[in-house]
Amino acid sequence: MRDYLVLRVIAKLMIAFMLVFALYVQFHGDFGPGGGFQAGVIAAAAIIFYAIIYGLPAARRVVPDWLVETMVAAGVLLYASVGVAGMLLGGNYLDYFVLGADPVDGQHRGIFWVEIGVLITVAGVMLKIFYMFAGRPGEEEEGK
Amino acid sequence: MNIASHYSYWATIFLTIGGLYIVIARGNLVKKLIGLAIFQTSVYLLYIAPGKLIGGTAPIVAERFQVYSNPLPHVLILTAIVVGVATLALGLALVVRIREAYGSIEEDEILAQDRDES
Amino acid sequence: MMAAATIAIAVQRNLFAVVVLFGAYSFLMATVLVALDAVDVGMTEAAVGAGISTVLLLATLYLVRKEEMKPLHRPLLPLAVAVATGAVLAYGTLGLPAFSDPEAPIHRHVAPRYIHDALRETGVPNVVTAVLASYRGYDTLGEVMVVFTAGAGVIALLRRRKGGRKEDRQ
Amino acid sequence: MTPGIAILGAVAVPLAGAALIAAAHRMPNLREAVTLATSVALFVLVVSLAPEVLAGGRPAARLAEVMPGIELAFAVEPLGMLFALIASGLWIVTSVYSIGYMRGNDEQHQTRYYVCFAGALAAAMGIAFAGNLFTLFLFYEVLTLVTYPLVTHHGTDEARRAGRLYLALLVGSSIVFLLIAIVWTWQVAGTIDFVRGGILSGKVSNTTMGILLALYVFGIGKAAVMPVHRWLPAAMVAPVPVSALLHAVAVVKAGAFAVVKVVVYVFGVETISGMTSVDWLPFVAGFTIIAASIVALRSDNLKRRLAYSTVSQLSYVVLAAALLTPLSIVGAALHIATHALGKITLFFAAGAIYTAAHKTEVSQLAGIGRRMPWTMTAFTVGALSVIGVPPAAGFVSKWFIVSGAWQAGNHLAIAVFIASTLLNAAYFMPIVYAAFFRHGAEDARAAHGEAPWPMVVALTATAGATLALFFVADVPLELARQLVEPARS
Amino acid sequence: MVLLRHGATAWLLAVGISWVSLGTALALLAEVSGGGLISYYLGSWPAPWGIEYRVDAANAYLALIVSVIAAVVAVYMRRSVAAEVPHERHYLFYAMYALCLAGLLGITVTGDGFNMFVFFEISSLATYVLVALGRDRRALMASYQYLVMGTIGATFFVIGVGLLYLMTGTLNLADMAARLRDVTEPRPVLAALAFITVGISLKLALFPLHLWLPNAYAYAPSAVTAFIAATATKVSVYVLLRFYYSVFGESAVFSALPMGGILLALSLAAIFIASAVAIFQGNVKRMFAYSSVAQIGYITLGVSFDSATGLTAGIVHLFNHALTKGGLFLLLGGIALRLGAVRFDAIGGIGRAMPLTSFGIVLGGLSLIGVPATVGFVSKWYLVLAALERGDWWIAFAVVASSLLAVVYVWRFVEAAYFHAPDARIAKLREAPLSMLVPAWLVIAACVYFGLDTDLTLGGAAAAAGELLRGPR
Repeated sequence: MRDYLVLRVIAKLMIAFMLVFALYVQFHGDFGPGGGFQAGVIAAAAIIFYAIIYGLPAARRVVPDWLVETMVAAGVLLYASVGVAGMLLGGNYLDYFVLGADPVDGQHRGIFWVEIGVLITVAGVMLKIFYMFAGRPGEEEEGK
Repeated sequence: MNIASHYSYWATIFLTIGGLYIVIARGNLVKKLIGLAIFQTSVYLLYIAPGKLIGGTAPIVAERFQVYSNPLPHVLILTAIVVGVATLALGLALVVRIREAYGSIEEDEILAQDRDES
Repeated sequence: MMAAATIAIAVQRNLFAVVVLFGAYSFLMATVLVALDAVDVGMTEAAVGAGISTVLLLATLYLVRKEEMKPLHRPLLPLAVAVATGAVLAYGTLGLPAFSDPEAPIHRHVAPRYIHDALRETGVPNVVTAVLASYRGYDTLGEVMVVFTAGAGVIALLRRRKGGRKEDRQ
Repeated sequence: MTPGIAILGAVAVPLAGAALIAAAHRMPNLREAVTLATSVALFVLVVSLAPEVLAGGRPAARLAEVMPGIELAFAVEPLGMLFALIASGLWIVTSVYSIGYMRGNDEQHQTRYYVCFAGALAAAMGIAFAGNLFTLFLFYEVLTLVTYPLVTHHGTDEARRAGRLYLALLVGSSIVFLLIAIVWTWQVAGTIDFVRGGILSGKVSNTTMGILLALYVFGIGKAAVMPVHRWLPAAMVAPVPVSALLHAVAVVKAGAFAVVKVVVYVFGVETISGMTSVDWLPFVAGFTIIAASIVALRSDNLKRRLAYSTVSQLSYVVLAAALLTPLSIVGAALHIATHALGKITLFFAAGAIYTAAHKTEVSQLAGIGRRMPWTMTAFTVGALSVIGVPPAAGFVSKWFIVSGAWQAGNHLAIAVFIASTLLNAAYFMPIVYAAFFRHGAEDARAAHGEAPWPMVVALTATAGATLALFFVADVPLELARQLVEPARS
Repeated sequence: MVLLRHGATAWLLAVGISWVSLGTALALLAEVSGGGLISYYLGSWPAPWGIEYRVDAANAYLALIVSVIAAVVAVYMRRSVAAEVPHERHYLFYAMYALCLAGLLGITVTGDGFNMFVFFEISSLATYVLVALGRDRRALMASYQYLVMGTIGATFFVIGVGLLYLMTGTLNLADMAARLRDVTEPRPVLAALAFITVGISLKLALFPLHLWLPNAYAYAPSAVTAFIAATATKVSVYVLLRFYYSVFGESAVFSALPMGGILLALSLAAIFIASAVAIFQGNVKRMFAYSSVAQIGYITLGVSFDSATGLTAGIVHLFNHALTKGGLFLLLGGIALRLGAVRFDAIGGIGRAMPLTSFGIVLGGLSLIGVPATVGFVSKWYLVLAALERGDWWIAFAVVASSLLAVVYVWRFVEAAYFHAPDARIAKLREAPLSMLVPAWLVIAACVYFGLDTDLTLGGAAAAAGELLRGPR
């Protein structure tokens, strides 16, 4: 599909828009529908879209494998470490109250970081999975 | 307890039957997975539907509304969806590997091949 | 409509069509969910079911055969099993409280606290987010771990080895 | 040395011996030296226990509580003492003998053989001193498993088939019947310790008693009561010393011993003497005696004949125990000893003949007495003992059994004994006669002398013991008496 | 663990994790063995609003089983994984292993219905991958079947939990139980019971829902087989017990419904049919896999008696069978490492070449048969006792008679190992490496030790049974 100029231009806009939308969903998740998970999926979708239009190698250049795999693990670790932080600050595991000056603030902070963790992992995994599938030689290649 | 008041469940039940049927009856591995997905989505309905309150609104607190639908099922189902897609992805990965190892994604064919081996 | 989609999926033997149908199905499901006030869920379903799943399925189809072959045996037993399951489910659901009955236990017992106190306790107006990330944060951690597992699993299964394709074949 | 240590030692010594033997597998001489040393040490240990028991003491030792109320415990009582004495004593002779035999026929896997043999002895000691049904069962199974490699020693298909039968019958019967019986006993009686006068008295109904007894008698397959006797002839494929172990030293004796022990210490003589539901036992035993004797009479293979003779002799013990009169029980206990001596002599002789002349069939033995005088004399003594002719020990035990039968006024039993005695004579005397008074087919190949000296020494020793036991039977007699004292009082 | 791509480091990490969890489990058991109860509010949201960890004698016992096996296998797996899994996947393998362990432990300790499901999925997904990493291509198919079956089971489970939730409005098990008592409408509860039972039965391979198990066990890498055989099904059993006794309540399950009868029938069928099938397997691993199905039958049999003794028998058999099968599969792994195959026609005379391994397998087999002085005997004893208590002669006889089948299939190995002349290939085999032999023998030795000293196993089991029988609290 490399040659369709229109497609490419529109795609650029689309992708930019999608990424922004992802961020919106991420950070507006507290007030409107949405949250880390949806955001992650959308972000991943944006990259996938990019890969479809510009081809996998291009996508891999933009978001290289090592980054993706790091994201996969980093998200979980971030989430878990938020919980541990709660413990270190004298609460139970995943205890957000102690994270901030006053409980509500702490809750807010906790939720925020947790959501970030979700975002990273989900985006990473979705992307990774897509790479894995798309990177596989399929029927046609196998034929020869 | 009249039937009418349960119509939302009937959709669930139907989807359950359909999904389960596809899973068990179909020999094609991809098809099985899709059936599995449908089967799981039926559960989403089962959880979400009763959470709805007529006249209620999405559970996002604001001054304008008093009645909210029950948020807990939504949370559960969010998790359930994620689990579902995770399973799906893993299953598909397996299918790809199977395809490479056996050159087929038809259960019958594959089992036949194994029988020939052992 | 979803029923129609399901049946179509069941009978349709062209996998490509099946996948497309599945996408449509997911989208319908999403709308229904939204109609049931589950905006977050609807959003997710749309993104995951109609979005990612479809992409993955297509990617898979790209790798495997497109046509499903005719099943060898008459699938009567599976039908029986499925229907039996449905029957049990129906039997069970008949005893459930009526649709949108505010007296139902789920509305009486745990949920109210979320709805009334979530804002005060967590400062997050979107109760779903609050519950997801805070009240039942542990579930979400588990959920993320599931995703992580799936990701790592897919890597483990599909990582290409240097010239290792033959090993699969033996 | 305190009795407790001695008891545990009795089990531990053979095990240690087994380990040492295995360690010494490179040097045959050392290995066999260890075997002998171990057997002697064991005998000394056991003997050291005897005086206290004779004096009426009942040394005991607890090892561990396996399950609540079910413990691994030992308690020496006369019957076990007797059994232990026989087993450990005969082990010495048998090891001497087997050194000669295994070398004479240069057998394979000799180390495995000696190791398993020692293990079997350890198990036998465990059975002899078992303080409760669980311990008994434990070592009973161990004995089966440890003797399995001995039975299948040659590893041929025939041996393997025999091994399968051996396992199937012994393990099968013990797990299916004996285990159930034990659990049942535990459930109704609340204990499974061996207690004078029995633990079931007044606890169970007449019919239950009958069923339980059946479970025990057939569960203890080693007692070889028909129809669970098939393993014994099948096991004849094993080398001769193994047969000696099976028939005289440990295995079948363990069976007979277990039956008597159960009758005396679990059921209690008084308890069941009144019960009508146990009357079937004498009939089964009697039938076994007669039937086995007839089979023995009809079989030409010497070892097979001896095997069936063992089957019938074992049922003497069972029948005697079933007569439930003090005298007959004394007889039963004694018979375990006397038959052990007599039968081991016979097997040693058979083995010697096989080693020296490679003859296995009765019909080949004509005139062999001239070539192997010692062997055949010993054989004669053993035969007399088994038939029950003075001055052989067999007479003593039979005497007690028969008089016990008179006590019980059980004429059927007496008839059985008479008939079987005649049968015994019928299947042993021809051999003796042919051996000494008939001229065999003389040819060059048949020119052979006695077996290797260790074997001759061994079988002469046992024959001598058989005679000696007739004249000085007081130690076993005393033990047997103590066994029934509670029954009398 | 995915971050560090290096296999060895990952392995060390896995070992560390499993040992730490073992220590924790021991501490927990010590804490609650007196019938105590630990409750831990995650995020310090009080249940039922937050998620709660709830540890009592029962699941502390389970956690102990799981972590013990995990710790041993962790040490063991280094060599066998190196041999059976392509190198660049090692770190993923260990990651999966850790995740699987986390999931299983999570299931045992959590006190929240839905949380249980999430952990179920974690452990299951990890297991699928682990199975699929087997050398044989059939491992893929086995894993796929396992995945489909397992997911159906999990979904059933969710449906069941959902119905309960709709009736009670809570997900916390204890709270659920409390509120179930005043639920008047029985039908949804019954349906929930049905769904949960079927769903879990799929996961614990209760006959006839065991179809996935033999292949999964047979073709997975040895370490994995040992691990899941010893833990996964056991945990599922625990979940079933937890729901039966602590949520629905013992009377509701066994008195009101013929649950006991059904379980009894299925268990006996499992014991006999599976053992019979095991006898005719050509592959040793497959044979022991089928025997696992049978052994699970013993466990459920004990449960079906619905008596203190029966439950104790079932739970103690959980532990005993975990030890026995764990040890057996570990040793088989040794053979697989040296020989590549564990088919009967390939291992003739292995007894000479690998004496320790073979002897260990024989010991484990004896424990399967239930010979005294092995753990198997303890379980058998209690099963028979429980059967006799109910006055069911035929069951008692069935139990002991079925162990004869075990004799047959164990002896197939004995004869193959000791009574066949080793061919050239076998003769030059070396004994398995110590790093595998030592852990395996630890487990086997434990089989014998706990057959003679049953304070820990029986005591724990009895405590757990008591805890469960006490019902909801």
